[in-house]
Amino acid sequence: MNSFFEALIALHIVVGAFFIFVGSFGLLKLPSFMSRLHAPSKSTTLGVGGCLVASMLQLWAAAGTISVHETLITFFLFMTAPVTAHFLALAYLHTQRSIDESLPKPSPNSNWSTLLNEESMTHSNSVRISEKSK
Amino acid sequence: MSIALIVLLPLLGAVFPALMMRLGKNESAIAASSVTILSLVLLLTNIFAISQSTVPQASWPWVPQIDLNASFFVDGLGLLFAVMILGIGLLVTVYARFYLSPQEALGRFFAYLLLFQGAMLGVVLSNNILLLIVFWELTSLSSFLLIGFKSDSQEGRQGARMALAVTAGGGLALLAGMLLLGQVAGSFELTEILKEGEKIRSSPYYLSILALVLIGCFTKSAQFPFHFWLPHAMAAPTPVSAYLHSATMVKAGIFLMLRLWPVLAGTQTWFYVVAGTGVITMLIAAVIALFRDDLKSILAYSTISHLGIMTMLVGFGSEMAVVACVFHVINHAIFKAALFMNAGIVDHETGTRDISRLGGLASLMPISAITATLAAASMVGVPPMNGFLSKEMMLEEVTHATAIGVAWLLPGLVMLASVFSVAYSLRFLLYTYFGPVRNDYPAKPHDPSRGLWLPPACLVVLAILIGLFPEAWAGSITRLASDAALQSKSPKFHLSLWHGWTPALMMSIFAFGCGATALSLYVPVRSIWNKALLPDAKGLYDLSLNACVRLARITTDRSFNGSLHRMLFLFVLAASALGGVVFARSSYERGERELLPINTSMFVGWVLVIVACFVLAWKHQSRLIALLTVNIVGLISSIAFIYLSAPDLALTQIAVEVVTLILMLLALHFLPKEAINEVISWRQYRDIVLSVAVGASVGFLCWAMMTHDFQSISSYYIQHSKPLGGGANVVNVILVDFRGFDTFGEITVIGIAAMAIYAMLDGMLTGPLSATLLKWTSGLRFSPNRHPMMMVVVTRVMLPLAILVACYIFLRGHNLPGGGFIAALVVSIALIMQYMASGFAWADERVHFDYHALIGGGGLIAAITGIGSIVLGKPFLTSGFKYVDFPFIGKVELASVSAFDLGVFLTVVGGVMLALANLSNLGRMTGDGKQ
Amino acid sequence: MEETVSTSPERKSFLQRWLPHPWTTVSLVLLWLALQNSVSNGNLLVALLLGITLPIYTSSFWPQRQTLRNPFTVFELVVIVMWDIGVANVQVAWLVLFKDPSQIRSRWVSVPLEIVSSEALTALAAIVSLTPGTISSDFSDDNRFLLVHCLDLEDADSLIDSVKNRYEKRLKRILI
Amino acid sequence: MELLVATAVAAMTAAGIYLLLRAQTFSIVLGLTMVTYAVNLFIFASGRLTVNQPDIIVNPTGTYADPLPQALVLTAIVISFAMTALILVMSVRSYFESGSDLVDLFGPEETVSKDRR
Repeated sequence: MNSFFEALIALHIVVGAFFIFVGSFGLLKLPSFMSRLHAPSKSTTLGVGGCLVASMLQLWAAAGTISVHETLITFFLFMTAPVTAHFLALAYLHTQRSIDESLPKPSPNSNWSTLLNEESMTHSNSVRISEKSK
Repeated sequence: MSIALIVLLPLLGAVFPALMMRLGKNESAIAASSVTILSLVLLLTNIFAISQSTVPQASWPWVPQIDLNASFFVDGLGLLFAVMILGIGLLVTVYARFYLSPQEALGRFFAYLLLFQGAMLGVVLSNNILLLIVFWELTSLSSFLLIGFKSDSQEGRQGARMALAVTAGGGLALLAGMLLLGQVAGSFELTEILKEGEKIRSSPYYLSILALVLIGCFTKSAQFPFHFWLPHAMAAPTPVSAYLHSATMVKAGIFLMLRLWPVLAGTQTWFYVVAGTGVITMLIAAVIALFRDDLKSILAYSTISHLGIMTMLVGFGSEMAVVACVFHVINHAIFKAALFMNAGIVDHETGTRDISRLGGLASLMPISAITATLAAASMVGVPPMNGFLSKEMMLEEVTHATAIGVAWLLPGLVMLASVFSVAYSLRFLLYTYFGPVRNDYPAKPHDPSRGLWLPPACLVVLAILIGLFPEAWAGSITRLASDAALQSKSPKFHLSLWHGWTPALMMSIFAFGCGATALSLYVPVRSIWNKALLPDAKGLYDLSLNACVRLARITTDRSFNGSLHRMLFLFVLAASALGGVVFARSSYERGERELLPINTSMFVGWVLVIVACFVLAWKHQSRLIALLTVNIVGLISSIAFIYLSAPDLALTQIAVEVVTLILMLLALHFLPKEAINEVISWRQYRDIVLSVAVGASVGFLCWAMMTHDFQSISSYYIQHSKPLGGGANVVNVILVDFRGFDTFGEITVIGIAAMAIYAMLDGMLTGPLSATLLKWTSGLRFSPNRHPMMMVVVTRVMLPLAILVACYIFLRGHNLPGGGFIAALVVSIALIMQYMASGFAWADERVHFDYHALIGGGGLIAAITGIGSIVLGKPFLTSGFKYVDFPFIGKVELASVSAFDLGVFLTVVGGVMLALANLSNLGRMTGDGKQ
Repeated sequence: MEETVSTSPERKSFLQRWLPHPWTTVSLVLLWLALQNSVSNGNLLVALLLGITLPIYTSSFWPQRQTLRNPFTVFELVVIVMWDIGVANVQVAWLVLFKDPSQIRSRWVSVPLEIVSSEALTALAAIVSLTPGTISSDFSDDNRFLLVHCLDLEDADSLIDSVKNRYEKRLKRILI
Repeated sequence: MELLVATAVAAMTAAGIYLLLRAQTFSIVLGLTMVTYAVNLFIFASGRLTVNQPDIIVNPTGTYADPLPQALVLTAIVISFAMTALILVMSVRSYFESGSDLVDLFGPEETVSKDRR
């Protein structure tokens, strides 16, 4: 494995590590829950991405086979990470009902789905999904 | 062959009378007696052979491993006892036919009687001492059945239990003794053992053999310390008392001592122990017999006394004493059986056995009076009767024996005992048959039917005949028996009525006189006796029994009062204590295997685990933290598996981790949320100490194990995994191929567990609990947006992808980390996501698979692959594989193992889904499910 | 409460029944080849086999049929998103490391949406969440507004228009 | 490295057993899971720890991680999952049947906070 590849791999690992560090540091530093929520998205995207690219290169350089598994991992990661972030936000909205007033109302007669007070809700959200997309 | 038949005939024939009972009492009696007669005839065919002193033998291997073979032989001693058993058995059968009242189950009685007869014959005729013990225990059992025949009577049951406890206990000691004897003698066959006399007497085990065998004999023959069960056995019907507890069963002990005489006798210990016990029993029993009021109880104690006489004679160790003992065995059986039957007649006619309410029956029942007088005369030892002869011989022997240097001690004691025996015999006779005729008998006495008085009459006639012409009638049989017992020519002796004015004659006349005078002074003597406080053996027995029961109850109450905590605590304590003990004894030196270097990331993982354990133990009551920490530990252990080169394990661990988390969350939804503030009592500190101790010891054990090298056995698997199993992934090949059967068992376990879970949950939905379920609410506030759209869409997009990945893992399992389990778990997680994202009903409707069918199908497929190999002639679950070259695709490996793996896959998916789906379904049925 | 979608009784066209989700089949084939890490005849055959059979079973879970139009815009969208992730990551990194927390002005923004189908909405929300600095937290009950939380933002409009014309415009071309 | 694994097993067993002796059914289930992890690690460690050994047979004569304990532990993991599920459902059912998730802790007379009983 010539030194060029090694340098490249090392670079990717360092970049990945840096972003993961930033992510975890952000968890410590940022004040409110929602702002802290941003930190993990950083580490899941570039951080892990960097490491995966590094391992791909390493495999390619060492074993000569282009392994596509790493891209699969990134693909699956990009599909599932937003859902976790979305759920954490939903949970935050649901539990902190009396949150700060800065939350804008979407439109005069509608409200955010988790904040609908139970009485006004006629039928479940999922039914609405199906009608809309039929 | 015929010898074994003698023993087996009564045993197998026992069913015959019970069946014939359907036709009537006579037929049943005839059936029983015919079996006995047949057996007797078979026995007598051997007399000619025995007289030529050739001992007929027969032997079959029964349990060769412990060299217990069914070997029988008939020698003189065996012949004598067998004749006695069958002869008296015949008479008792006839007697019982008329004695038992109509409503009593005669058929069952005869069946038990024949069972006992067979067992007793087995004891006297068996050549293998282990076989002898089998029959010995059988006699105890049959006596238990017979004593407790009248199951409604309380003291009958109690007497039976006591008899069994004592005789069977003795049997145990005897078994131990016989085993030792067999070891020392080198063989379990009596014919060999009897030749090894010197070797056994000189072997270090002689004393223990002697003690154990004697305990067996003394318990069976009711000798002094163990005599108390016989009087309580009198609760049995009289025929049983006449047969078992006078003539045959109680003689088994005497028989065994005679049988082993050439081997065990001849030492001072034998003399003192056996003769001593004999004398003491004779004296004490005779004294007690004088003061008993129940007829059968008098006879019981007199039997004990006479057994004492026989034990004493065997104990003397001289050959003439053995002859005297054999002769007395015959005589005692005859007159005692007659007396018992007579007592039965009295009880049958007058309705009572209490001697104080009897008297003057002679004029009312002349025939039974005559037989009673003659039999009692024989027991006392009056000249024309056979009793006199054996008494003379007994007294003769006593005068020669000197105990502990004091010549007169033994004769004195014997004299005293005979005085008492004369007294109680006369009392038995006079107080029932002579004296004033009373009018308050419960029933009108008159002579019984012929069937009742004939059997005792025969016996009495026999007694007179032996008395008058001893040599003609009993001479030859006695000589044969004593030769067999001594295993050598018995000394020259001549049975005759008159021996001249020998000291023995003087002693017996003197004894008779004193006895008569003692009887006349009966009333004052009786009052002294009543005031004397005597230890009641039965009381002691009951006392010890109750004490054991109380002790047992105390220990269980104190240790297990139903609290799970205490049980678990004791369990863990006991386990670790056991480990500690074993460890303390073995020496431990540090293993020399070189250790792996510590890798930093593993160190971080280790710190996390330790902290997680501590936090978990400390904050286990807040559910979120507890769950998190358990999962941290799980994930880190899977990372450790990866690091320690076990990829398969890591995959399974992570998948199981996820499914367990989902499961716990589902369960937590229902369990109460608020924690209980456990009062920090000393109990909690005790738990901490125990758990830390156990943890440390387990850790130390693990450390000790890992530092020592070991010779791994898995090299076999590594070599043969590719050639035999066809797969490079050794772990998977082991799982589905080498240990396929184990995996097959395992998937059934998963199936069963899932079924159990389904049953429990379904029981809640349909059972009485459904009401409480409906009223129950989780107390959580639900967000109106039950199915967030993002989650719904992503899970639906992911489903096909996840199943594809599962197929990938499944197919690569044989050569690379993967396999049925992991694939199944991936699919289950994908499916359960559907339930969580889009609701139970929506998802369940679309799954189209019935999970029960999945479990069953998976198991079936796995079984079929297994049976398939049987069809091909190989053992269950051997796998076959071959490489097929498809034109277009290239080399493909077809392995039967993948079918088995498919079975595993389906069962695990079915199992996991059944558990998780139903648990989530439960939520819909509760109060907050209806929102 | 439950989804009452009943698959329509009228007979589905051949294509509809056997190839319910063409794009899923394509992605499955690609995924299989990627998993096998080698393209050989055998793998291709198995990929096709699985690609066709699996969606038949899972289609019941995904009733709506999505027609994916002009795939080039998909490629274009992916590139843009990748680029945005890179840039935004650096910005947020700088922000997190050097800016003191009191000055970070994080605020909620409500973004009006034109796209309708749930897949498109989910894709948009995912993209928004992936680009650091913005997290899509909720949809309005009528799915016409997306609530986004931004870590540090001066004015809402710049975010709204960047979201709309960079992502939503392209998404509209791919999915309705 | 062996020391780490040994102490980890020790800690897990200690925590597990402590939890087993607690009052609530859920703690007992967690305790049992911890003990299961400890036992699995223990059995795995009986094959002696090896680092980055190929588990896939390239040449049968090479040195390998001991596959047998791995196979045993794999079976153990799956079965312990089935048993954990069983106990959990049992605890849920016993909660609904008896109305409280308290294990009959110290026997009737002992001191669990009165109000909670």
